[in-house]
Amino acid sequence: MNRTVAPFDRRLSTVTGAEAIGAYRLLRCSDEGPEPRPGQFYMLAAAERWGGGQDERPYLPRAFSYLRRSGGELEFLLEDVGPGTRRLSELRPGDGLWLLGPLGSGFAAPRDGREPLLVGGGIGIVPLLPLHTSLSPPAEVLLGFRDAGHAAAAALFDGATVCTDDGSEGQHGLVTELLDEHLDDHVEVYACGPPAMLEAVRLMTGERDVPAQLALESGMACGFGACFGCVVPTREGYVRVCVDGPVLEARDLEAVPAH
Amino acid sequence: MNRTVAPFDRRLSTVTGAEAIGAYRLLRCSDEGPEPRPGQFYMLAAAERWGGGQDERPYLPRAFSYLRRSGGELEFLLEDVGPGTRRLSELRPGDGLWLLGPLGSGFAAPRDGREPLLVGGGIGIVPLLPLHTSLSPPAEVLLGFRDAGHAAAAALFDGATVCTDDGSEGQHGLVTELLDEHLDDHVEVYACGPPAMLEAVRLMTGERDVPAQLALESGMACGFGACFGCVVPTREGYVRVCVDGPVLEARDLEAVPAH
Amino acid sequence: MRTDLCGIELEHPVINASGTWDAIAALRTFGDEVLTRFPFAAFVSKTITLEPRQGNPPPRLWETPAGLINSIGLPNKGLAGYLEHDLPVLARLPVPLIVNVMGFTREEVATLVAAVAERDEVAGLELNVSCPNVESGLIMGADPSETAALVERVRPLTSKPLVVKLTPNATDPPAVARAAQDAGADAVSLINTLRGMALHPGTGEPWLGAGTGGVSGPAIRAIALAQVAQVSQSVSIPVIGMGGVESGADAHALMAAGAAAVAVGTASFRDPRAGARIRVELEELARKERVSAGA
Amino acid sequence: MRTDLCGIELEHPVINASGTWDAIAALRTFGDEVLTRFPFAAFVSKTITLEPRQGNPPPRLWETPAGLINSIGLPNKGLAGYLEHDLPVLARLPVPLIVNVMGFTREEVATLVAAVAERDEVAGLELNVSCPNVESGLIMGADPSETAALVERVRPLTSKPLVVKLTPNATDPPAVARAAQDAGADAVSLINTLRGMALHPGTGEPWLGAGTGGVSGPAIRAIALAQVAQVSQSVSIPVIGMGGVESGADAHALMAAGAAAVAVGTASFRDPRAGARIRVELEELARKERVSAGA
Ligand SMILES: Cc1cc2nc3c(=O)[nH]c(=O)nc-3n(C[C@H](O)[C@H](O)[C@H](O)COP(=O)(O)OP(=O)(O)OC[C@H]3O[C@@H](n4cnc5c(N)ncnc54)[C@H](O)[C@@H]3O)c2cc1C
Ligand SMILES: Cc1cc2nc3c(=O)[nH]c(=O)nc-3n(C[C@H](O)[C@H](O)[C@H](O)COP(=O)(O)OP(=O)(O)OC[C@H]3O[C@@H](n4cnc5c(N)ncnc54)[C@H](O)[C@@H]3O)c2cc1C
Ligand SMILES: Cc1cc2nc3c(=O)[nH]c(=O)nc-3n(C[C@H](O)[C@H](O)[C@H](O)COP(=O)(O)O)c2cc1C
Ligand SMILES: Cc1cc2nc3c(=O)[nH]c(=O)nc-3n(C[C@H](O)[C@H](O)[C@H](O)COP(=O)(O)O)c2cc1C
Ligand code: FES
Ligand code: FES
Repeated sequence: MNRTVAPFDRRLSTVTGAEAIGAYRLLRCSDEGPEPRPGQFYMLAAAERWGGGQDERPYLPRAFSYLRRSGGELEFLLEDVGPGTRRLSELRPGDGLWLLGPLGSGFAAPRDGREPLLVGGGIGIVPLLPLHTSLSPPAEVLLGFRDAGHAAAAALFDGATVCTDDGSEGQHGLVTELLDEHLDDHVEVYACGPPAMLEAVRLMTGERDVPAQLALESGMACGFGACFGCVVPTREGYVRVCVDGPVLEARDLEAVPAH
Repeated sequence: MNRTVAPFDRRLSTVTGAEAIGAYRLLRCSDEGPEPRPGQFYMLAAAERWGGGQDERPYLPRAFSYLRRSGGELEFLLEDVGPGTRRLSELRPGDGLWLLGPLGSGFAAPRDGREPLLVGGGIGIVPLLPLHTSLSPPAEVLLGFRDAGHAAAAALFDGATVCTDDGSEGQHGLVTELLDEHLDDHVEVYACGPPAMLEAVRLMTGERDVPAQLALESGMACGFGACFGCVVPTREGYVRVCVDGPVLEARDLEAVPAH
Repeated sequence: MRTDLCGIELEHPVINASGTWDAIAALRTFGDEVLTRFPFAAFVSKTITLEPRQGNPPPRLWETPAGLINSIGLPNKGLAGYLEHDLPVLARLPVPLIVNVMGFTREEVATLVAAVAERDEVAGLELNVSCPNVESGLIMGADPSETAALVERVRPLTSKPLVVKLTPNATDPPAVARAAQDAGADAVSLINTLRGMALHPGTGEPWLGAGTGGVSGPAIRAIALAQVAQVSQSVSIPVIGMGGVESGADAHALMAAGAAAVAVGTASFRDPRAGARIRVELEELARKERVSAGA
Repeated sequence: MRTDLCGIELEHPVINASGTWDAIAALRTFGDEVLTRFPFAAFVSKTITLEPRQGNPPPRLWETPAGLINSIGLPNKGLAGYLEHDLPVLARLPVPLIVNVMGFTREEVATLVAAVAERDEVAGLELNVSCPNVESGLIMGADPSETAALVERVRPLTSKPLVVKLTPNATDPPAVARAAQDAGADAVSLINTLRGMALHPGTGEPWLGAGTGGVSGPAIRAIALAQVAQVSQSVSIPVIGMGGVESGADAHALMAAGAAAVAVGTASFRDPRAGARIRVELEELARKERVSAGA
């Protein structure tokens, strides 16, 4: 099982650290909860003034993969894309943070002695970090970013190969181009990133018949299977990303939806 | 006219100071607007995160009499009674504050050479301060508070007679009891405070046929006459507190409504 | 973005929602800048009735999450008072005047329409058949045949544009809109407020003096958009969209859903010139759209 | 606060709103604590239909100011799948089970009611005549005679409590409630979601896969309270109130307006145990009320 069962309570945690990592924001908080599995996520909401932002939102909590977990602390990495991530990015040490999780089902071990190949795009690198640190020997890691500002987060990974869309850091190009170079029949791909990247990974690995585990995103309301809002199409019909994923087998998916 | 015409724009001001005065909070902000008249008020809203408080409110701006005005700065005194006043109480120097005003119609000069007698209860002392400083010779000021914590704000006034409900500061009793001692045929009463106090002032001054100007509160949505929400009953029908008041003649009122 | 609203020439498509902006009180509060920097492309006056009304007892307001309930109860000077006192002042506004009227019987509405329409200062009329605070408002505007009968009665009285303001508290607003159109209305406007209620936190008694009121503001925006889209698909006359509009994006969405013009209500309570800001934002969005369409 | 809900014994009056809490997914996520610390006094299952349904294409969610629009589209395993796979698991819950059913014809509803009601695990049934995502839902629940005909058809099939869930997208919910009561319903529940819509900020196309959806959450609370109050005054059978309940105070208000029990929907998305918190807050308010009444 790639799932740690979550405490049946939303719990109030305290922010213990907040800092910029390039264009992203690292958020650290206290947590007494159980050890999560790589690929699992949490629903977060600021304890104070969750709401009243742009367009009177956020109202619902937001989903975030955990980045690191150690010594009673959890870390998240945030990209400010709207009112929820903005509010979370403003949190300071001492502020309260509602936490539900760990949720969903994380990455599975590679099958048949395959070598894990980690492919991350942008903020999608987050769930790959705990996976990366759990693997020994270390896996190959390919990371793509928009530009050098975002690529600063690649420093979280030991020995990752980095590329940027604008060439301002690492190689110039898309991470799927890197993947194309590294894809062979002995690997199992673990990928997370924007929908277009994941869709490309799905198609590339499908063509080469290489297994791939994709950590998906989806608009969520609850994170624990209650609303049926977060579905993606699979060959067996719609499944809920929050309980059946977020990590899903590429070969089961019909497509990676654009949002 | 007891009305300064307001700039036809909600303007973004900057908080320049915020401090506790006993149980109340003093908020200072920059203002390029025109000089208000004592008794006028402003609609305030925090520029950031106005909303998302208790019960997802506040949504609308809130009305506040100005306390002092000098050197391009405005001061307000707040009592934290709900989500709006709480949010405003949290503002810190540098934060943005939306400001509309000065609004409404303030206090009129005493008629027939009468001596002004100022009577304030609780947070209702606020509009009396600019009136007080505008009067020369200084007027008699009677202020009532719940307790010593609230009575700390009496220090804003020179030479006020103070009483508290619990006797922890000044005389023990209600400010209307002080008024009863001071009420004679030569005065004109200027009062602001909770509805029950103002209703008592209205009845006492009515009985003795002493003119009284009451600065009323009322639940407001707009503050500039747009919504017709803030009415109080007068002998001529309902009038809007925000444009026909907040200062109204006691003798015109049917009653001071409880909310 | 010049807009022709069933014959009324507007400089842009953003107007006020009836009952949410009092130009006369604004003149007292803000002075003559109200005339030189008027925030709307037309002025829709608050509902008037045949007889003067005091309106509902206070409290009349309750703030809800992202919204407001009001039980104002249509206070107004009555037809005669309006024509004598308000109309001459409103005639000074730099924009076309649309007068909103409501009657408790068809004959009352007819009297109002006839008397108002004959005044040169008046560019158009809006029929309030949807006010949830007054019994008959609900009934007329919730029922297609009632609406049809009303519009048929008043249509012959004037050639000026007649706008029918629909209630959202109805099973089938598109059917009411079609009935209004078929009976000769020149436009429909929606949505009016949704019936709502709040209790006094202490006593558990209704907070509002009138017991219930109408909900407005961002809280109802998604509901407004759905109804505006549905009605726009059902009629060919112009639709004036409103309900929770706070930004150019909100206005833009209503127009994408089919509205020819957009009215700003509760947002003005936060900012008397919200209409002007929304207009600027809307025109900027429209400009960007033209650019990206390569036009 | 033990509550007798038309024969169903509840330990307290707070239950879940259909479609907003999946006990089976919760068991996977939170483990067996779901059974020992179940947050509701009854479990209302998500609407089931005769045939399995995939539900609507994503996206299915849009966040609004203080609320949510969903266009889930009633995905479910169908009657047979529900009885075979879900019912045995739900039977493990420590609270009475109320099964919510919807059919596209009266006969479908009859089949569902007959098959579900005969199972011992089932304490009561809720008829969804109000889902705004599926055409027929709107029609049945918006019209008193449609509702009456439906309830008359299924009433003889079971002696178990039958709850009719009303739609708020109707001109006259109290009339529909009375029709349900007169046809033999044991309770009514309201409100379901209000029809709503959102556009993609970039493209201006409808955001939701299904075009429109239903609005829930605090944004609709005031509307829910008004309808619950109105319906409670119109019927003598118990009313289950819901719509935007987030706190004990909200639940208390619905009960002051006449509801016998209260359902929590969208609030559970913010906190899976919101129901338990609301119950505690509600009982504290009730206790205070008894104290201040000198009881
Ligand atoms: C399993 C999982 C793990 C994730 N991990 C991370 C992570 O580690 N780090 C991270 O930064 N992010 C992560 N995300 C993404 C994160 O949850 C979103 O960025 C966040 O929810 C955005 O919220 P917001 O309020 O900032 O932006 P929103 O305004 O909600 O915008 C985000 C996107 O949602 C859509 N949108 C816009 N308005 C609305 C609306 N009103 N209602 C619904 N949708 C709207 C648009 O497509 C927009 O681009 C993860 C998501 C999932 C599902
Ligand atoms: C002209 C004028 C001048 C004022 N001057 C001052 C001043 O100088 N200093 C100062 O501190 N205050 C002043 N006030 C009062 C101040 O405006 C209110 O205290 C403030 O609006 C409260 O907002 P809130 O969000 O903090 O509390 P709210 O939650 O709005 O509660 C305030 C009161 O409103 C009612 N209420 C509760 N919930 C709601 C709701 N949902 N919707 C509507 N009403 C509700 C209750 O009676 C409650 O006690 C003035 C008011 C007016 C009209
Ligand atoms: C305080 C208030 C008073 C209103 N008075 C009227 C009125 O007199 N006549 C009318 O047709 N609509 C009236 N309305 C409804 C508005 O015109 C508008 O339809 C509704 O508020 C929705 O728009 P909004 O969400 O932008 O406010 C009033 C609304 C409010 C909030
Ligand atoms: C995501 C979601 C799914 C829902 N599914 C159903 C359903 O299957 N059947 C039903 O009768 N009501 C359904 N509802 C309506 C709720 O039961 C409830 O009536 C409504 O959400 C109002 O309550 P709330 O504001 O507390 O959420 C659903 C609501 C939501 C938000
Ligand atoms: S987010 Fe609610 S079911 Fe997945
Ligand atoms: S507050 Fe709107 S009219 Fe006075």
